[in-house]
Amino acid sequence: MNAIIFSALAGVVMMYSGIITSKKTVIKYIAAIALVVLIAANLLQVYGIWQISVDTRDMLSFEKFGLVFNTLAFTATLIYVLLSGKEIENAGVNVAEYFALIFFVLCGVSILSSFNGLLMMFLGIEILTIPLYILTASDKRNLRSNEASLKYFLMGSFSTGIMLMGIALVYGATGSFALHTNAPVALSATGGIKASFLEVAGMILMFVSMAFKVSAAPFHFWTPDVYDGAPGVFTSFMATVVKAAGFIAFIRLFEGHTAILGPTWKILLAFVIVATLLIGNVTAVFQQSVKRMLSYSSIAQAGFMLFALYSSNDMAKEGLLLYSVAYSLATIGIFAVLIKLKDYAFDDFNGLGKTHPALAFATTVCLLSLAGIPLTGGFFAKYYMLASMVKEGGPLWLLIVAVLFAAVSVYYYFRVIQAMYFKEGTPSVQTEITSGFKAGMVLLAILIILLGIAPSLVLNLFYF
Amino acid sequence: MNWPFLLLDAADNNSVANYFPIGIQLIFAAGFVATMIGVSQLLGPKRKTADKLETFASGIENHGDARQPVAIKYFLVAILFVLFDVEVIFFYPYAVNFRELGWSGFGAVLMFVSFFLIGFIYIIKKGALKWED
Amino acid sequence: MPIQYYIYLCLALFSIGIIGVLTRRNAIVVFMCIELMLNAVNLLLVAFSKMHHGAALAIDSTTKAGIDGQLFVFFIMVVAAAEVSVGLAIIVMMYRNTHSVDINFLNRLKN
Amino acid sequence: MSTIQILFFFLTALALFSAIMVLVSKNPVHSVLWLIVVFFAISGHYVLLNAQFLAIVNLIVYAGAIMVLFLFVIMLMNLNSEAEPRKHIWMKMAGVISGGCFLMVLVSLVRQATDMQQRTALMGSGNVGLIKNLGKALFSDYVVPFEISSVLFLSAMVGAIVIGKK
Amino acid sequence: MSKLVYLVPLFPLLGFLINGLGRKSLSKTMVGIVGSGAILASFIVSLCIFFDVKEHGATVVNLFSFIRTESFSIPFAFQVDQLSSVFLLIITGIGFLIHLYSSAYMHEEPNEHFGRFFAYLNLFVFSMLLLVLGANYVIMFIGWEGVGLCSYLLIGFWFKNDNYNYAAKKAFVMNRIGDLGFLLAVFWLLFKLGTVTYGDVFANVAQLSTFDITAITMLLFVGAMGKSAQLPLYTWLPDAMAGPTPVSALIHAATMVTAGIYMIARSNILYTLAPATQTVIAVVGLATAIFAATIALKQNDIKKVLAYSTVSQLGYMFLGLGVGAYTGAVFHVMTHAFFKALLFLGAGSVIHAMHHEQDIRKMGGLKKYMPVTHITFLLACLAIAGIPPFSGFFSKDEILMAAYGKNPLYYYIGLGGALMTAFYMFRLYTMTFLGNFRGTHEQQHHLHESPSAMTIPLIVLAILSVAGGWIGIPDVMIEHGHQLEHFLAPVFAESAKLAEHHHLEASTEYMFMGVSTVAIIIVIILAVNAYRKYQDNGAENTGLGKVLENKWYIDELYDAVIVNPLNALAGFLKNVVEKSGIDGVVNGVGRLVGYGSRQLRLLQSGQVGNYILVMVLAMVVFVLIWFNDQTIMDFLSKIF
Repeated sequence: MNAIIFSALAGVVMMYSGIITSKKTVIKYIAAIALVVLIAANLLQVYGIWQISVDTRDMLSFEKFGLVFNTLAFTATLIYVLLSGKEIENAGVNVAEYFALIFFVLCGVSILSSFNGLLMMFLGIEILTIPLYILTASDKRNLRSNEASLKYFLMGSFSTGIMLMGIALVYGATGSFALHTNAPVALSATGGIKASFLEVAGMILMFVSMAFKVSAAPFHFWTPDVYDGAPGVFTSFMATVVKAAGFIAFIRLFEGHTAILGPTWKILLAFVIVATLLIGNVTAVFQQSVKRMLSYSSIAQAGFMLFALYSSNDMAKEGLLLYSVAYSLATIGIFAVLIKLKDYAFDDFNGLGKTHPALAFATTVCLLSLAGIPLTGGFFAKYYMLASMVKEGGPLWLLIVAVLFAAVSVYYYFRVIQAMYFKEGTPSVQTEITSGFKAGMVLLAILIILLGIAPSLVLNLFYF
Repeated sequence: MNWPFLLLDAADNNSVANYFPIGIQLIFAAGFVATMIGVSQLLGPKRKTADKLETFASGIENHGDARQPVAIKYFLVAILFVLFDVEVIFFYPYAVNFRELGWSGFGAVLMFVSFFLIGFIYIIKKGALKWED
Repeated sequence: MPIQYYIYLCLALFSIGIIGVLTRRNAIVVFMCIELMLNAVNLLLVAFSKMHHGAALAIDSTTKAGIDGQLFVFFIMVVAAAEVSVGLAIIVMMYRNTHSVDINFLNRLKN
Repeated sequence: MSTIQILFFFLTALALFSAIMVLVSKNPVHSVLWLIVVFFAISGHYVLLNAQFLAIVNLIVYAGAIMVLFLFVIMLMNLNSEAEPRKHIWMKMAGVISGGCFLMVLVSLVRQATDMQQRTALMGSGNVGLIKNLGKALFSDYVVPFEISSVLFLSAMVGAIVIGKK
Repeated sequence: MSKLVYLVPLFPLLGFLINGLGRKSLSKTMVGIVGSGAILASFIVSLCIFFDVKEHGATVVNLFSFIRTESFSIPFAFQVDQLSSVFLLIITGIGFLIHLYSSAYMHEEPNEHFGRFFAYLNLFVFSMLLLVLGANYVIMFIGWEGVGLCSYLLIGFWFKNDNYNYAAKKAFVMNRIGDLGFLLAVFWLLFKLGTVTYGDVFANVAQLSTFDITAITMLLFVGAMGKSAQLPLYTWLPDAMAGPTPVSALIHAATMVTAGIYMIARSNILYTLAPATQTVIAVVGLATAIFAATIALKQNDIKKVLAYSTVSQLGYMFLGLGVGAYTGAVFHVMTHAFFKALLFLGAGSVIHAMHHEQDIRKMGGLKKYMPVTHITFLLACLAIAGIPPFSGFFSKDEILMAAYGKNPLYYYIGLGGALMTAFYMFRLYTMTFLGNFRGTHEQQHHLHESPSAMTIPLIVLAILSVAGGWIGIPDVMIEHGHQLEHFLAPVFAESAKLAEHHHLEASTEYMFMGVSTVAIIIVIILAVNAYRKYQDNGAENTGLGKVLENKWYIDELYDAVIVNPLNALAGFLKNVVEKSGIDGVVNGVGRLVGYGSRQLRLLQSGQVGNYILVMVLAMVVFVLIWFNDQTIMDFLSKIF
């Protein structure tokens, strides 16, 4: 509860910070402080020291898993604000509002990590997405930003409609919005399905809608366009913290239902995973813009995170936490550098290795982590996902496909590394690169490597 | 439910039939308007001239389309109206249960209102409700 | 009323909404069709709520079963209002820049 | 056939017809008006189901506020019926067919759903839909989502300022 | 002592950090001292560990846990046993010499590059040590990927040239293909046994079905094929010559390419239980040995010849693994490390002296200018050719003997390869060091012996190349001769129990040794004769015309029957099979992905309507699939 309340309050504070002061840097520091307070408040609850106790009537349940995720998401946001704060300041006139919206999103994140019923899930998702529509549109004069937000909005509300239909059908079958209920059993003629038809149909619709939110194929279409069109600094946030939260909600929603859904569920999920991996990885190969490449790569990474849903056991949940952190940090790092460049093309990175070796090093570590190269966080994250699937007895061909596409992914990540180190040119750095930023990036890289050497650091939080 | 007892049912609390008088009233109102228009059409004299068919603009010659695009700043006000309109909806069930809910309900509503008030003050400070600038 | 009638009605309205989203090009109309979908869901939820309520009444005359469905509808309406205000703001912004609300022209971002 | 049944079928037909009219009207203003009719029909259904509070809210929020906003926007843009170029015919066909498929699949599913076969919705009576009862539940069991929804409004307000203000 | 094993990889890591961070501020001397010193320190610790293991036997050192949760645990543990300690010595020992050599060889590079180069080298050694020391397949994979990554960085070190760039990428892609196999094997093990720790895996192999074992070993072998450059994944290795010469030496001699051998030797028990895989390995190894040797016959780039020779020698090692001669393979890794490092460093010395000229047609007569390089190079050539009592003889002989025991055909083909090896090595030697100098006058003017930092490693390696084989003298020659085998015996004990023993008569063995030695000597004489008076007349082999003056009828015959067909074959293999076959397939896969990418991009039409249409259709399909699952399951079960 701490997280929800404090993030909402922090949002309010940020709204007014824009009225009190017009200094953008001050606003940024207020946001950073608010984030620190938020993390502290959440940690107090994680360790059971202090919490605002509210009788939620079983609508929210605060478990270790969700609370740890909150901590990780807030920390990632803090890192994001520290690294990309300059760009948020320059994103437009309403800096305070952007921060306020980010805090509202975090409020949605903390609801999604603790909901215990479909009503709270719905509200959480809406609180998460509505600010995102606005952030996507924040570059008002830019037609690409306009278009991205309109697309995002139309498709997002369409998927909300689908989700609501799913919720309604489940409600019809079970008479409750609680997460873990068993519907009256109705056998089909073939005896294949145990649950009520309506419930299963509702679950499918909810699955479709959640798949949309986490951009799993074939519901991923909004992702490249929206991530590409949105201002880079907000894409960074959307592609990381928000996406991870989507997965947390996804797994919370479905983990108790796999029994009802029966074996077909796994087949469908496997199909979705393969399609996601295929589209994400293969389409990323020939992109001309790094930003767009990263949005496809985020689809590809989503394919890996879906394995957590596939196996849906304790190990998968642990792995999902690790994956979220490793993926979020790496993506935030790359975007932090990317948005300092003039354009988003590969060539903009040319020669970065020479002119800014520290930045290039940090970016390389981030890219390696995304590619899943050992000794970076990304390796164990991927390993965890696949191992959890293996433990659950998943099919071998799925494993092969996953590893195969992981190999393909290396290609496009390495294009950036190649541009940085092996190509001549001067990187078109637009914003001034301060030594603080460099230090931050190097620290981030060290953090990622640390995650690759001792992932227990994160996972032990889970078992504290 | 039978036709003759509809009005009797209406006396019974909490049922659809409560709405029967409202329905009758609606029908009567609509019927009255329709009748009046029809009757005036039938009875009134009909003489059509070009001047008569023109839009009446208090004697001034009219020009252009009546549907001029509205200035965009009013739009913001309209949006904010919707938001506050929905807020009022929340008070409706509270008002009905005001006594029973006691202090805890009051606290809840107070919190909600304060959130809205925060929003309202924010909007004012931002100058979103200023019509001229 | 058999609940199936309601389900059919709501599915039909929902599908009409989907068809509208698929066939219309005006962003505002598309958005209206999405609102139609939400309304179909609302009606379905209320019908289910009454179904569960009716079933529970047979056992317990003071039951409040089914009230959650109606409250859910209430929240959907509330959320829809917020969503509409943001959505229309986006559409208006788009219109101010391009003087068009045709979603087929939204193709700067592709491939 | 009882009154309720008659009203049910009348409102159903009205809702479906108006919904289709929303689709086929060339002029967006007409679409809005037809949609308002749909909302009235749905409110009628709420009344039939004795969900009085929702009937009122539906009228106030949807027909009263949201649709007015829609109308306002359309007026603002001065969109005429010709302003919207028609979609490709095959694109339309594809849309109609896939929407139809969706409907067919779900309907056939509902027909097979044995647990829905004998169920009925309680018409006319039942007091859960009354303002008093809903209000009690809203301010006791549902107080958390109630408060949380205010966050949603705040973000919508901020959004309106960010996007709508020059 | 074994507890200190963590120091072995730690020193190179520290060297990497110091050189990497301080590459701008540190002087070249400092960088060299730090870089080489780190490896030297590792070498000293490795020596201690070696003796410790010899004394007290193997242990597993648990350092910490990567992951330790309730459901899952991956310890970070080091396997300290006979096999790893031998590899440690090879890696750190040879690695140190190469580092030392590099400090002189790379001296012309700008300061920053110099630091970066040493940082990469240290990282490379670190990864390799991790690979060898890891006590489970995950750590091995970490090192495995690490060496691939470092080789990418090092090969691309001179990145101004686009070709290097391409080579670096190719090396990486081919390694990735191999890694894929490795990773799948690891997951398969996890899938079947629930563990990837060596001790547990090897203890529980009995639980695996024959199919599982075969599949796992095959997949692991695919990994080895990529890393150790076997057919068809070998083309990156010759291309990797783009990197600076010490890197080539490091890749070819001490580290990277031996990773595959190590891995299979480490998993020997699995392979012993999978005879089908063993046969595949033997055949692939043999084919690679012959194939690469044939190509090497015609190469004119000094480094390319050595590169193909490495591929060929690796083929022998795999042959050894395939026929169950694990000790022999490890032995050959060791001796090969000595003489191949020597050859590369010698070549580097030549290239250094020739001002980056690598074409042997433009060399010749370097004997008198570079005496140390010449002598050491000659010794290395003798060693690789397999002349007793040089080191290569013993190791190659052991492998070939074991191959004979398995299938005499292996032996004969292998011997053919050995003859070719002798031929091309001496062709290389003769064209480089004998005859007249064929380069420009300016080059001739500047010819000089390399500095002592370069020659000292050469001398040390030369001594090792000569004497290194003496720890593995076969038992038939002297009593308790094969000390290496006795030392390694515990590692291969399980396999030895299962494997069938072929004991050759001592007399047979002597006969084979004699025959092969004589044949090799004849080939060497032929090669020296054929190329001693080589003149670069533009066209190739016309130099033979002068040889014909000697009226050696046999030369003519030899020319017509052997040299020309072999040259043609070499050209064919190089140009057709390698370029359009293997590279073609690799490029084809790339093109396929590219094509798919372009097609998939069209799906992203930018139209919201289309997007939603696909969503709706997918939804319909999902519902249909779900509610017809029985039918679909039946259908699927029919397909699979």
